[in-house]
Amino acid sequence: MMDHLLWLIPAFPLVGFILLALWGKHLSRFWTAIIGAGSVSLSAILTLFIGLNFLSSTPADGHYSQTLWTWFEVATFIPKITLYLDALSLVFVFVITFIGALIHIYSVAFMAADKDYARFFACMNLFVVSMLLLVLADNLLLLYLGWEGVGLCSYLLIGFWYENPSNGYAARKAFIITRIGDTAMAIGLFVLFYQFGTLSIPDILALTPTTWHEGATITTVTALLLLAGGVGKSAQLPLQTWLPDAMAGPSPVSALIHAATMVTAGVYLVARMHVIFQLSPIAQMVVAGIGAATLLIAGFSALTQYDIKRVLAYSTISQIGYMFLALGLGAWTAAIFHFMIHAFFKALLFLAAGAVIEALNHEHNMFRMGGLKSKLPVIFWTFLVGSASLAALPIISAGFYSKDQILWYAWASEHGNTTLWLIALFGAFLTAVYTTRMLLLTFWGDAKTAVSHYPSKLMTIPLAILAFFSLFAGFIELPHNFGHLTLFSDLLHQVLPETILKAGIHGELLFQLLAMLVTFGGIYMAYILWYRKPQLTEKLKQSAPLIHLYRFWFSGWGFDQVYQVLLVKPVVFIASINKNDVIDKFYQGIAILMVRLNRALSFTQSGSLRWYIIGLVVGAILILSIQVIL
Amino acid sequence: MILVYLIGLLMGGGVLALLMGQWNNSLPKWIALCTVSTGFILLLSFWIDQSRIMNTLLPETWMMEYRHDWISTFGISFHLAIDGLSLLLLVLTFFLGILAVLCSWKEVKERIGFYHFNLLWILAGISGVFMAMDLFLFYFFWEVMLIPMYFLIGIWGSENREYAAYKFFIFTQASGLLMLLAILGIYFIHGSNTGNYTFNYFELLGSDIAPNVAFWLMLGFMVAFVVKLPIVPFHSWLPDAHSEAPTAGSLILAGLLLKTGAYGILRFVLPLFPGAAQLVAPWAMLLGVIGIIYGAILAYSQTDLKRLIAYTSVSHMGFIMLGIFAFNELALQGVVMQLVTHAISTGALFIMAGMLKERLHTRDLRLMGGLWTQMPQMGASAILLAMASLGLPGLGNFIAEFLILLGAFKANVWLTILATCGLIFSAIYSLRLIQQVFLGASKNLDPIQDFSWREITLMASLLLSIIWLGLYPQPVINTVRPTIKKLEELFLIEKEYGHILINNKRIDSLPEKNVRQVKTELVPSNTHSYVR
Amino acid sequence: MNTPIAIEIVMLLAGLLFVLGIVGVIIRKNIIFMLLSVEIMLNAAGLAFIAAGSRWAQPDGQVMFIFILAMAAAEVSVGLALILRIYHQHRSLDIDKLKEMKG
Amino acid sequence: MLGNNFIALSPLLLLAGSSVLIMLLIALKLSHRTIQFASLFLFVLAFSSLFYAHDLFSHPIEPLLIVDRFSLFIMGLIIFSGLIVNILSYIYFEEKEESPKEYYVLLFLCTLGACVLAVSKHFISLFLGLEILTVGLYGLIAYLRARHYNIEAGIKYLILAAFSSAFLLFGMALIYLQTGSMEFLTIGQSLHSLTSLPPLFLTGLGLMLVGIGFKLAVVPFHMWTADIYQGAPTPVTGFIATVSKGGVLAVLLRFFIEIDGFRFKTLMLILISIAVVSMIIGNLLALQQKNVKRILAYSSIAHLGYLLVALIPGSTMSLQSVCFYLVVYVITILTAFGILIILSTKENDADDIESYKGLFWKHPLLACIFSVALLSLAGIPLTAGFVGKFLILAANLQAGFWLTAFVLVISSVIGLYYYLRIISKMFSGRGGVLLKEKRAYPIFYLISVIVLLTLTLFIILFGTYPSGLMYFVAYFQFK
Repeated sequence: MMDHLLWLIPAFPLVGFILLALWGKHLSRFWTAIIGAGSVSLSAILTLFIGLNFLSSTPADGHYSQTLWTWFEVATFIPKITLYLDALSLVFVFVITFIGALIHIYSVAFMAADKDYARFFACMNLFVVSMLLLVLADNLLLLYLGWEGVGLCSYLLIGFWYENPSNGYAARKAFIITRIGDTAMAIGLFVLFYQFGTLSIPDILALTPTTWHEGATITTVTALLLLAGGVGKSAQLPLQTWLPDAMAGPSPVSALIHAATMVTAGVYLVARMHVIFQLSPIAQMVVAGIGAATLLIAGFSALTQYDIKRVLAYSTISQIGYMFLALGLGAWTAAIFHFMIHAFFKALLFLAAGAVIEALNHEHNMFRMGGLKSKLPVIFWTFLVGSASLAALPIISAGFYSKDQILWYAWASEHGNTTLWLIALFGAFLTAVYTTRMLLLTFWGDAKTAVSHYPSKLMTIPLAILAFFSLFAGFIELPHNFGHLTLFSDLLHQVLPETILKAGIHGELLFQLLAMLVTFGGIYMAYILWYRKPQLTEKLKQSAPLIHLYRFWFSGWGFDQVYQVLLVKPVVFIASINKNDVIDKFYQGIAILMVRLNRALSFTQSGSLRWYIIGLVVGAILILSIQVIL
Repeated sequence: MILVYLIGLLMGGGVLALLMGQWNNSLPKWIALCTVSTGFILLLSFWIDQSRIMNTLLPETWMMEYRHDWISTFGISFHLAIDGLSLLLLVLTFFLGILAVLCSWKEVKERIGFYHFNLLWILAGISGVFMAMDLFLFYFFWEVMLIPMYFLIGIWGSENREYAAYKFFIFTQASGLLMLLAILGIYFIHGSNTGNYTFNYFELLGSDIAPNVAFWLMLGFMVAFVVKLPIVPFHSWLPDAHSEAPTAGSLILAGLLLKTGAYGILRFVLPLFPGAAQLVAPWAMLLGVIGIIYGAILAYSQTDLKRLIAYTSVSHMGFIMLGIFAFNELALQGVVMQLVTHAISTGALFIMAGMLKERLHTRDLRLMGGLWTQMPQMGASAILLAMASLGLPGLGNFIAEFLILLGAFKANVWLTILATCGLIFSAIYSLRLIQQVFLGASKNLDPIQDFSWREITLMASLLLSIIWLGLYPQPVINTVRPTIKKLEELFLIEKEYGHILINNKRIDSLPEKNVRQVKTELVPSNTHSYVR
Repeated sequence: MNTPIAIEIVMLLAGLLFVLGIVGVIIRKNIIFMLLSVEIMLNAAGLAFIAAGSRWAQPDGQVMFIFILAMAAAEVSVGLALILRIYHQHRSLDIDKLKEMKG
Repeated sequence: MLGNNFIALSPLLLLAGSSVLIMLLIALKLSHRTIQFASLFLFVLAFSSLFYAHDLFSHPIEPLLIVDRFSLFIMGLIIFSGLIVNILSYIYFEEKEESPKEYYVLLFLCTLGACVLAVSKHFISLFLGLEILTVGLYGLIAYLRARHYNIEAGIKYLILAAFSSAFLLFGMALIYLQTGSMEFLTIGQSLHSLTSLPPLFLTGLGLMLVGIGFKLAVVPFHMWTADIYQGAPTPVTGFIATVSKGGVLAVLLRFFIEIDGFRFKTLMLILISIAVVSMIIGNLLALQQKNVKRILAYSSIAHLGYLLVALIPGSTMSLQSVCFYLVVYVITILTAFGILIILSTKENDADDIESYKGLFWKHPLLACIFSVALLSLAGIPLTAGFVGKFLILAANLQAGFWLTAFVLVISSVIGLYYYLRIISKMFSGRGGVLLKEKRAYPIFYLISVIVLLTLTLFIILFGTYPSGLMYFVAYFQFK
């Protein structure tokens, strides 16, 4: 019975989008807000309803599905518009609609002064639709629709304040870089189609183990192609460079799209297609490697940023790196768990940061903030909660439970090893450092900029709700030596396989203690460097090797520059020298040749009779000589 | 008879518009609108009628036929027939025809009668091309559409119109004459083989041509079609013609004229010379891929709005070439989808360029920017169209390109991968277009009108069709399925045949026989019962 | 009867005259002399006809010669009239001055 | 027998008589208008006598002439052209300073000469016909004797024509020397047993080709064309382009078929190269020309190239295509020159391309007629020129002459440019220098326009429904 309501989840925001897109200009702000935020809220309520139903009476085959219509039918290729809800997509749908609704409500107040109010909500609604389609898609083509749709919305929203060309540049950068991944993914779809004759996800997953052998080249290639799509969307190495720039969009956008949902689409894709990855150890390794490298690189970069949103952006990249690491380790549920927790606290952090930025009259620079602890208490407390969760403050924060799980699996799972574990641990340390740094710079110390706005209730209530979840959502999944609660992984094990541990591993407690230690160490270090002895930091920054390192980290490890030189410049150069089309020159050459010939021949038409007679005689001689020769 | 009426209607309407234009300026518009709309309604009702049959029973390939002797000494007849492909393209022709009339409603201010005369005669020529089943007649219509197009560009174009008009005319005429040679070649070869001298398409289908001769004849046909499409080394007329033509001219050029090239390959090159087509397929696909990337890079570098759009056409037409020579149902269906969706999306972009020109009096991208503020409706439509052009799922172009690539992937993996990379480039130029025109700081401080009601109608019809095609393209696919199936069957057998041919071995009698059999199946079996 | 002259010699003479005429037309600038040279060519042709006629012992060659004479006369008369006009207009008979139309 | 001879020769006799009659009428000091109408009547009479003569099937008048279907067809075409030129002449000459009356005498004589060419089957008649035509043309070209261009053109034509006639005659003499006959058929018979041609004959043929080539204005004997076309009065130009070329082409065709020249490779090679070079150079020369009369001159060089190409395969279809194309060419070129005549003023012939600017917006009808004519010359479908070219290509491909067909295609693409140039001038912005309607002679203006319109309709008719003309041509085809 619930099957039939499935379509309503994306339908509400779709209707919202259509209404706002067509009549947004004529609607009052009030109604715009009602439609924009209301439609997503309705979806959220419906999702809760359906989700509860799903949890209480899980269908026998583990999923709800609803076919709306056959998209098209060519030869044997018959993709359908079918929605498919199982435990994995339920988690995602829940996060999307629930956090989406909160962010929409927040935006009602946050965007209140913006002239393009309706456009904002239209785009946001469209984003929610696309994202829902992405996670609800029954086949890869429909998933691809959602996949590209979210890309479009991301583009539209990053460049929301279009008057500034640099926003437009950031938007295009985001779209094009993710498009590179998407293209690889499209090729992956072609391979899958010719291997399985279908793009239906359940069919492919069912057929894969019987069709492909473990470690076969085709498996690896396909897995890597899909991964490339995920890497692009999720801003992982080497396609991560777009995300920091994407912060040009309004803060709710950063919260919804570039933290909570869209950027985790890659995680969803890999988790969804886990059967393929499981069959390819190489691909698994690559996933883990990418995750590890990304979390480290982004962590260092986050350490050096002064723009509060860029810190959060790098931290997002880093946290998604953890998720990829988990996926690569085969810790599927851990990855999804971290995704959910991350969605809560990162949305919270972005929204809070947005509130701060708005309060300080669009000041992004953390070094010009400070002392906001007392002035914006609600923001401060919620931000503190979010930061605690991000830094994985032991026991009390949800982030601890999700991250600790990954750290543990980095060591203990079948694919885990010391290197990965050390990287993850060091990443946790970095996270603690930059989180504390951000917190200290923003809320402690002297006030450097006056507060001009105070957040309204519509903004603080969502923050509070998110803060609640950031603290307590972790308790649904507790380590087995500490409560041993597995509500979340039990749910997901309907879809995702259990993580296989190495034989005979003990001492989880030791690792947990180590993780705690690292976290506290990080916090302390940040406390020293940016609160107790900021002059030491300055001195360190000025010292010769460190300043280069600092700049290197600050610029995101030089990826942008490398791409600029290797890819952008050559293409632009070729385009600019060939603006007038060399091939056209060839045809113009023919035309010029004709004109030259014409001139030369016109010269023979001199008007002189004697010349004509000579011509005649020459002609006669030619004819006679042809006859003689032949 | 409907087929003849359609052409007659357009030609008659054109003459009437010309005459009425002498004493009234608004009459020709209405005449043209009525004429094209009548044709559109006729065709649409026929299509809906047919689609019922399509869904119920196994559809017949040929739906309607009309034949009348013309120059009987040469075996030339006035022979029209339509199958799904023709029908679809005819519907498209009349649809875009209506839009062409509407979009020049205000743009054209002088010589209105003659303008609409030309417009309707172009449409007549194009319709003729899509219906002609006699090679001579086909060539005849092929050329008939040129002259009015030449006038349209040459008289109502912008600054550099004469150059563009010459270039357009000479390119197409040169390639067309080569095709004429090939047509005559096949005519005489068939005639001397069978003693039956005829230009009848269906009879020529069964003709036996020595492989090396077939190769050259096929090249003759290909040149004409490839220039029209256009594929990269032959594309250089297109940016000039597109950018100088008036809006309706660009619309028809991009929407219809280019499609005649693809139609020609599907209708003539593949069925007449399957073996030779098989031989050149890798090269043709390569050219297609080069076109995709080359066109995209050039599109990126343009500063003239219409030139930019024109080069995107070059890029998109590369997909068509790629798809056609993949010879499988997926790709061919994709090609047909691409024909339709490209016509709509690029046509709409050209209409938009025309609207911008009307308002800003320039096509230079460097002089635009920030127009969103004043024209959010147009900006939103532009984004949708740019997304269509870069192949965003949910819009028709995506299905077209995806099917083409999916089909081509089977035929040639590496070329398809290269072609897929074209999708990245298409994103680059499409977004640049949007950025340059609508985003950024506003450079124009004069107040500019957003869409008028006429323009909204125009755009909405195009945008809705593109969304419709993106979400439920099945009617289109069903309509052309019989035609595509037949083509594919031809090549399933031809594959062995071509293979043997490449190895220069004696052709076994068995596959050849199969080829003949399939070829004759392309001929209407009991068309007479279907003649209406 | 006179001893018949070998036909080749007559033809050679005719050919020589013909070439002479061509050369005359080419090198002369004065229109009258050009006309004269053309007459020489025509007469060369006439001579050839007579020689050919005598070879086949037919009157046709001579008939043709008479026609040629008549035609040459007509041509010269028209030609001279034109030359008069030219002199009237240009005060010169130099053919190289008549180059108003070209290109 | 004698009666039949008269019947067969009635067109020639009528034409000859007409010239005398007109001379007498002039002596009576009748007005231009009367003379115009009288000559019109006489042309019509001559034309209708063709139908009378038509009843005879292949009637030879030994040893000079033969009246068969083909010659009737060519004569018909020639007299028809003469008739059209005659009608169009009035408005051209009426406003000129010269008394136009004697013009008509010459017109009849020239037409007579061309007709004699059409029926001749003997060197003597060939020569006679050619000279009647040529000498008459001297007078016609230099008719406006006060004008520099006319005189210059006249003397150029005179010297060159006489010069080329000398070649022709010398060539004939050589052939006569070789074969002992001046009759085409007998010459052909004497070559019958030979597989290759004797050198004397070849030389003779080569020299004859120079003479014929000059008259046809094919490369390399083409250089006079533009000057004469430009210098001569426009109706005369039209006359040269149609009548004189038609007659010469007819006799060339007859001669070639009688001696069966298609057997000899050398000869064909020469013809092919002349044709190919004519097509290309003719079109190239016209490319940037600014004088419309010169453009038409160069285009006629190319068109004669096309006609030669049509002749080359020597098959039935090729002969039909020659005839078809000739008809089309004559009608088209007459239409084009008709427009020039109508637009000419007392001082200026309308030959500057700039003066056509914006013609369409002032005289849409005239511009449309001219456009159709130009498009037909360019060989664009819907016009007769296309069908003509199509037939030529078909004839060539049928016989496997791919190269010539290919060159034809390429050169007509080159040619397209200058036709389009004139057309786009006419359709471009308003402006234009002269070109005013001839209000002074409304009746003749009207008649001329109607005639041109009729011709245009024929162009379109033959372009869309060529079957009729094809049957006609096949019926009157040689042998």
